[in-house]
Amino acid sequence: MKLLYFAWLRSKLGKAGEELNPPADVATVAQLLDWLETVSPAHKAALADRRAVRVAVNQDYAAPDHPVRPGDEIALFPPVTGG
Amino acid sequence: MKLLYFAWLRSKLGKAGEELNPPADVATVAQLLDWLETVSPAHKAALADRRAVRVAVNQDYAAPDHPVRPGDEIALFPPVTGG
Amino acid sequence: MIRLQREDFDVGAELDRLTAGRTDIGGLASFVGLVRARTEAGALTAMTLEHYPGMTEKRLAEIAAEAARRWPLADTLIVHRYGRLSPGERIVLVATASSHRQAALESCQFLIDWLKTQAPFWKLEETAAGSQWVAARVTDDRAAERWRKP
Amino acid sequence: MIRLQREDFDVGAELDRLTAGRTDIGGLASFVGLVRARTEAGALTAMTLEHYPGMTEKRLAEIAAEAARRWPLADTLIVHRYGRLSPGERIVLVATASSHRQAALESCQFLIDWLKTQAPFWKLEETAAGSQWVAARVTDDRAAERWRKP
Repeated sequence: MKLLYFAWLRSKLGKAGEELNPPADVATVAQLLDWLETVSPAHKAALADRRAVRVAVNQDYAAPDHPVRPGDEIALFPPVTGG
Repeated sequence: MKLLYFAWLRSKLGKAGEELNPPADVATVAQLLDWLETVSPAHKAALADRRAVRVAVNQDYAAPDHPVRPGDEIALFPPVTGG
Repeated sequence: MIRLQREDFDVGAELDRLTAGRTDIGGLASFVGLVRARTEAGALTAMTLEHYPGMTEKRLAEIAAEAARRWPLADTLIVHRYGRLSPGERIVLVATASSHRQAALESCQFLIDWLKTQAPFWKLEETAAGSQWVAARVTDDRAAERWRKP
Repeated sequence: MIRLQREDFDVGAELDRLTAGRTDIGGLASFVGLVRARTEAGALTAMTLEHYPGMTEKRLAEIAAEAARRWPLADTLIVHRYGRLSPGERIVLVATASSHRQAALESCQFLIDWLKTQAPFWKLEETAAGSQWVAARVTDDRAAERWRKP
């Protein structure tokens, strides 16, 4: 599974992305975030305020119950501030 | 009194304006239009549909009861269609 | 700034002038009106825009001043042409600059809506069938009406 | 058309391209967003705009397609920059062309409102006190909310 991080999530994690293989029972966006918090203290800190984290699955905005699968591109980022 | 005509009012009257001296009892826009109808058959025809005629006194839109005075610049034209 | 002219205008140059050297403008909204070949009268060969010299400048300045009272504007520009124009030619440019985008967008819409119903311009359309003065549109009045204060 | 680029753009050339050779366009609305020197964080020395390559293009194309469904548009253009920008620099250009002015004006406003809340861009502001990621604005969400269908 390809993880991408943007804006302050990238800064806090110290990387723009990583390849991770969550266990098979991680089936939704919410479960993925729960699992990510266990990966490292930096992940736990970056995801502490869950309301400030938006998720896209394969480049589409995704709700917490959206399914995630092994080949997916999952991006984590704060609410957008463009334009 | 300086009269100016625009758009189809100019076409119908065959002139862009004229200098006229209405009698002293012509004191409002409405009275001026009534008097103008008596000036010539062309004036009468041009002013036949009073709802289609707008008036400006000294370059400000003016209602029928707006006063008119000897030195004024009075413009007659159809509703505007610019922009 | 208000300008009435026969000649065409350079939209890019006009807009660049509004923001050049400034760092307080967050949004620049603009509208360009052009002559369409197809109108209700049929296929247009040309259009002549008549105006009331003197009153036109006065009304446009009043409309721009009203926009400046309603929104925090850094600058306002209205360039309006008159005379004979062909299909595809530019007629009018309205541009508003503000620190905030909503102020720029709303005031630009306000200016063009009011200009359509308040500024003394009249369109004479030429088609194969002859020339005809355009009648005022009720939809233009309605668009302007939105901005009237109670 | 959608374009993402580091370089500045020429507003006049971009707008001229939308109407060149056409006689079916009655109104061309546009909005240019610029970097302001004064923000809530204080005096800005620079701003860096980060985006999500791939998803940004996809979202902008979807937003443009939605505008084309809602309004009768002859053409739509979005040019958005990314990277490090100084105060006074242009960030984004949104332009819509239509046979009718209200369609052009409304769709331009819709595009910039949606772009602000839907396109994956993030602003990092640099001031004398350091760098800080900009927090999303509630007013931007409200502006976009107006366009949501019941």
